[in-house]
Amino acid sequence: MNYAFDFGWLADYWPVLLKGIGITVELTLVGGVLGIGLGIACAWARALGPGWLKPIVAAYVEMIRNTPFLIQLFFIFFGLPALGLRMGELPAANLAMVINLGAYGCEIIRAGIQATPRGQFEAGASLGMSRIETFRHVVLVPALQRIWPALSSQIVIVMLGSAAVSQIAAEDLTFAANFIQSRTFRAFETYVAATLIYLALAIALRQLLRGIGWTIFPKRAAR
Amino acid sequence: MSLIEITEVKKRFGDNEVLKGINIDVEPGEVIAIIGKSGSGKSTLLRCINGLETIDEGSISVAGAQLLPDELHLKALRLKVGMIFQGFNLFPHLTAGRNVMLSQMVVKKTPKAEAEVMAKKMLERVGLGHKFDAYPDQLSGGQQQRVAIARALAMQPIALLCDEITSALDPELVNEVLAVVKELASEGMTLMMVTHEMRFARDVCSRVVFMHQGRVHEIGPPEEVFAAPKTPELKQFLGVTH
Amino acid sequence: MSLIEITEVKKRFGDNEVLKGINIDVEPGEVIAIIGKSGSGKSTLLRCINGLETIDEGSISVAGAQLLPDELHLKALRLKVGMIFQGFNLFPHLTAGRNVMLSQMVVKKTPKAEAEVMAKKMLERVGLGHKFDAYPDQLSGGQQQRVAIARALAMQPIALLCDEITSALDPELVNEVLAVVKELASEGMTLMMVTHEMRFARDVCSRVVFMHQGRVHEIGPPEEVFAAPKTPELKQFLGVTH
Amino acid sequence: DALATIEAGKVIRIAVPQDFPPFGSVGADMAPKGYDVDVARLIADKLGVKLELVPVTSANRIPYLQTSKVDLVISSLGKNAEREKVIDFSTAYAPFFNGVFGPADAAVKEAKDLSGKTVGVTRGAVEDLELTKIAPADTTIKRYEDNNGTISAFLSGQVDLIATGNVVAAAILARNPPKKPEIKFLIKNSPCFIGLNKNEPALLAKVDAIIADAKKDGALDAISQKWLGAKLPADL
Amino acid sequence: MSDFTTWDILRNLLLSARWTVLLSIVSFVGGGLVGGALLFARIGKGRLGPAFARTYIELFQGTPLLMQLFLAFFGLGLFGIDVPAWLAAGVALILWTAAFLAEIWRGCVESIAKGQWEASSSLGMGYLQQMRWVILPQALRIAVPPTVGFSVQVVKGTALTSIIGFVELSKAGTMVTNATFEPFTVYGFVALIYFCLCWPLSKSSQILERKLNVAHRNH
Ligand SMILES: Nc1ncnc2c1ncn2[C@@H]1O[C@H](COP(=O)(O)OP(=O)(O)OP(=O)(O)O)[C@@H](O)[C@H]1O
Ligand SMILES: Nc1ncnc2c1ncn2[C@@H]1O[C@H](COP(=O)(O)OP(=O)(O)OP(=O)(O)O)[C@@H](O)[C@H]1O
Ligand SMILES: [Mg+2]
Ligand SMILES: [Mg+2]
Repeated sequence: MNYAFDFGWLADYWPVLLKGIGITVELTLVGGVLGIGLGIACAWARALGPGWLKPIVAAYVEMIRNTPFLIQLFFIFFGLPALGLRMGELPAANLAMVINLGAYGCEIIRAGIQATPRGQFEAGASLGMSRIETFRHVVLVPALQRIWPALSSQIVIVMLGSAAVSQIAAEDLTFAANFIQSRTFRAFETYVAATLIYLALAIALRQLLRGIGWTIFPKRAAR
Repeated sequence: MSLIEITEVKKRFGDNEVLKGINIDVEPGEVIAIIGKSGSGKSTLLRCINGLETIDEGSISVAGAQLLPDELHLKALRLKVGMIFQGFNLFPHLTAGRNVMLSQMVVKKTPKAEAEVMAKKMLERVGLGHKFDAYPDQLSGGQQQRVAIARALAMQPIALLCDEITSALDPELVNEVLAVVKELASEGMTLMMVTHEMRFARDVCSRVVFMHQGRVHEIGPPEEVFAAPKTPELKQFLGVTH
Repeated sequence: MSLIEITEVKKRFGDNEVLKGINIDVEPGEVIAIIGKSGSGKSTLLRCINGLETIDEGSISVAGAQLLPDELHLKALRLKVGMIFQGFNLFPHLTAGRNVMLSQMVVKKTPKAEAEVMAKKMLERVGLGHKFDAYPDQLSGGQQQRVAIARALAMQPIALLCDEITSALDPELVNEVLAVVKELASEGMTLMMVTHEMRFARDVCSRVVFMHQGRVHEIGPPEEVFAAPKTPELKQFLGVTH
Repeated sequence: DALATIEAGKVIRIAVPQDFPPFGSVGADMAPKGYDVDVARLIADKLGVKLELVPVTSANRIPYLQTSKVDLVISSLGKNAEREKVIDFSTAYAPFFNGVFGPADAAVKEAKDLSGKTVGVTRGAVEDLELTKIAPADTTIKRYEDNNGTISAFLSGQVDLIATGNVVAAAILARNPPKKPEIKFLIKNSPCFIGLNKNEPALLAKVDAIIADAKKDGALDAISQKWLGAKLPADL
Repeated sequence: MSDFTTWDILRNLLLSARWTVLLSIVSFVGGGLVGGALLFARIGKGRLGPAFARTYIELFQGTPLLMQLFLAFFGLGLFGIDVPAWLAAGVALILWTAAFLAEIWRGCVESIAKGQWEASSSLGMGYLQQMRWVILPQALRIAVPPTVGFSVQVVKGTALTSIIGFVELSKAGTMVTNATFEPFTVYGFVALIYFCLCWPLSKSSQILERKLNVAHRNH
């Protein structure tokens, strides 16, 4: 190998990198929280909701899951202004991530809901709870617990996928890497650094999600 | 006026007529045992009374109010009639205490403190005051079923429906649950229970209903039904399981 | 020489000593019933004999050969001792016939035709010759359990271990399975079975083992154990379930 | 020695852009065309070897060079001190007529008027380097992946102004959009250079010689006229 | 400026979609094979196999595929190993796919009831025999829907190979947009083609799932 690795650029560019990490983390947290929220709402609609809502949610889910994230992002950022709805790159990136995770989360959570024993619905009903109340108080938490590992993986995937937002000038970690390498031409060093940071973020995120699972679900597993 | 009036109730699943015209009147304080072969429609009948299934013909009324299949009427009905299942159906993510508190708080909007007092009281009543903070999977089957009873009682129903509530239990645990039921009966609670425990039915119940192929085949006080079964079907049934 | 010799067997799960020194010798052709409260270690004992759990102390030998926890010895052991479970554990992706054939072909390398003949014979023996091509989920619980028995028999074991094989069955189906076991017993098969069916234990078994807190608390012929229990624990146990 | 290898192998591999018109983009047959592509042809012709075009993006053009998957990068590279530490640059081969463009009602006449404005630019391009140098500190610069991103951002109103080549601005005008970009001011004429690996003096000298010849004999001027619609500036 | 007609756009996109399809098939087939091996390492006995597989999976699931491709192609080039782009793309996609498939399949194997393991060992079967005859046939059936479902991710993942020079559907979309400056037409088509490739896969995964649920109703 006749290439000399040089991480000297770090001295000048670490604020860019740090900002990139910050934005990637922020996008992931906002996207994660709101995306799960949307996913729960859609999962409810698809599994238990009124008949007219089901095909609408189904269409949304299919559309998002079967097209690339980047293109969804383009339509939100460049396309929506044509309809008079303009937002900055960060809100657009956030929105795209929420919509994306919402669709994947919907399918995952729905599986959790559908694995709920019928007896749980009946017990809720026979205690006088309405369908919504039963869902909210009886079905939801065990359903989430059931699919929490799958949902966690999906959130990590979405975090890694958030790299695409650099294309609409949102200054996330990938943007930072591209920016730095466009100035310094030190592509290897920046990409290696970015890869390691992504790996660390992914591991930390998984740990965080595991911790959340530990705190919000009862320790002794629900079957 | 009877507390529960079941009149000419019919129920079909597709082509399969599971209830073929049921008539039973239950007086306040009565304890009714429902016996019969698997598939004879026992569970379906109880589920109809609780509104978990809608009936196709006939009528059911509880405490004078007709059972109608809309959310509002159903909720009113379910506040009057509690139901306990074979599979306990405790909420696995909540402690025993929370299981008992939940529906009070959600359905009746009881304040938390009050619901907690009630939950304590009900758990004590089924002998599980000390298990308030245990999760269902830390409890034995018998204990779980008793929590389920406490949960139903906390809604202060005027009648309880029990569907084979001891069938999923190991023999050792059956008695602890039946003891609780017996006590409820002696306190005047109106009960309708599907059961395989013939001895219990004989000792505790005021009347026994023998269901066969979707009909009430025999009905009467336990001494009569058990000691002098009239129909060959009942004779055979008692012979098999006893 | 006894067929199964269990000597001072101890088994711990973490801190929990589940078996605290078990001694039982089983003669060829004996039918042993193991009774006892939930958690007393009955299943664990059977699982140890079959090598599904490794023991911490003591020794188990079957037909003179010591049980050692390596693949080769385990396999040899399991060819001699069959085991049947509460949950049937049939292979859901195979027909009843294939369930019975599989282990012969895979483990003993029996040619397919031969295995098929054996499977037919064994299914016939449990009264299910006509269900050769049915999948497990097309069979009732009792039928599934009988297939499981046929599957174990097809390996021509010299002893069978049965762990509560009727507990998951509806009351009506218990008898069909017990009838099969009874026949096996009368044909001279050595059996060790955990059971809650006291009447069956009394009628069929040569000896009854009462386990309590990881120990053999009483052991003897059923007339003695049931009619004249010596310890208060056994008295209480029998009183409860009987 | 890269030059020897090229002459021995009778083939030169040159990285050219494919998403950066007018320097490099594709035609309806998906074949690359543009200023940089023509320069690549010119160099291959002069060397008398076969040309192998390797389409690249701004993210991977330097790695291609560094891993010797290409011999030259002709991708409208701008020069700065940091970049010079990593690769070598030839003499300038192309002018870059770029400026800041915006709608008629935007009151911007020089760099300091950009204060408080949002300007879109294509990340890593020459104009990105220059604009970053001259814009006031409170200018928000949004850097998009490619020209299309920059243009879309302008047309959809995501940025007030854009810094880009005049040919790109012309391309926008050709589409007759509701928002017409007008030239506000020219960014200092910042030329483009050919990139090559360090320690290749023979190749560097050869490339420089070819460019000097092409400037003299008008070949480069012709390319400039064709793609930029302007004469090659005398000071290049 | 643009000499593209709408038909030119669509035609070029469709032509480039061939790469998308080819890359998808390669990564899926190869990823399946490697993933299978990885699955065995992951659930196997011993210490080394599972530890290796866990690290592998963590690594490939925890870093962006884009970076994996970049490093596979240029990183090796840096060490003087000249891998052709198709090989780097194939290998990176296969390794990435394998990490996910192994994890999906592990879930399926572990969802097989413990009783199946016990019943088969009490019949004298060894580990491999149990896997071959009892566990895998059952796991395979439940694995089909999530596996087909994941193939959608693979199809979309191939877009990232543009970093090492592949002109597949997404890249062609970007190139054409930068020649025509008509992002809505072009990306509209791109989205549509992706949808046409992916939706049948999603749909069949759902149908398979429903079928399996019906088949397993009685358990
Ligand atoms: N949801 C349903 N859909 C279709 N058929 C049903 C449904 N529920 C019950 N049935 C049928 O109705 C009949 C009566 O069932 P039911 O559960 O009331 O019997 P049961 O007397 O409670 O039997 P068991 O003692 O086994 O609980 C059976 O033939 C059953 O198959
Ligand atoms: N794999 C295990 N890990 C930890 N503890 C176990 C395990 N298996 C059994 N135990 C514990 O060992 C004790 C005896 O269990 P075992 O299943 O042998 O009882 P049993 O007599 O068969 O009871 P039952 O009648 O309920 O089947 C119990 O306290 C149980 O919790
Ligand atoms: Mg029933
Ligand atoms: Mg047991």
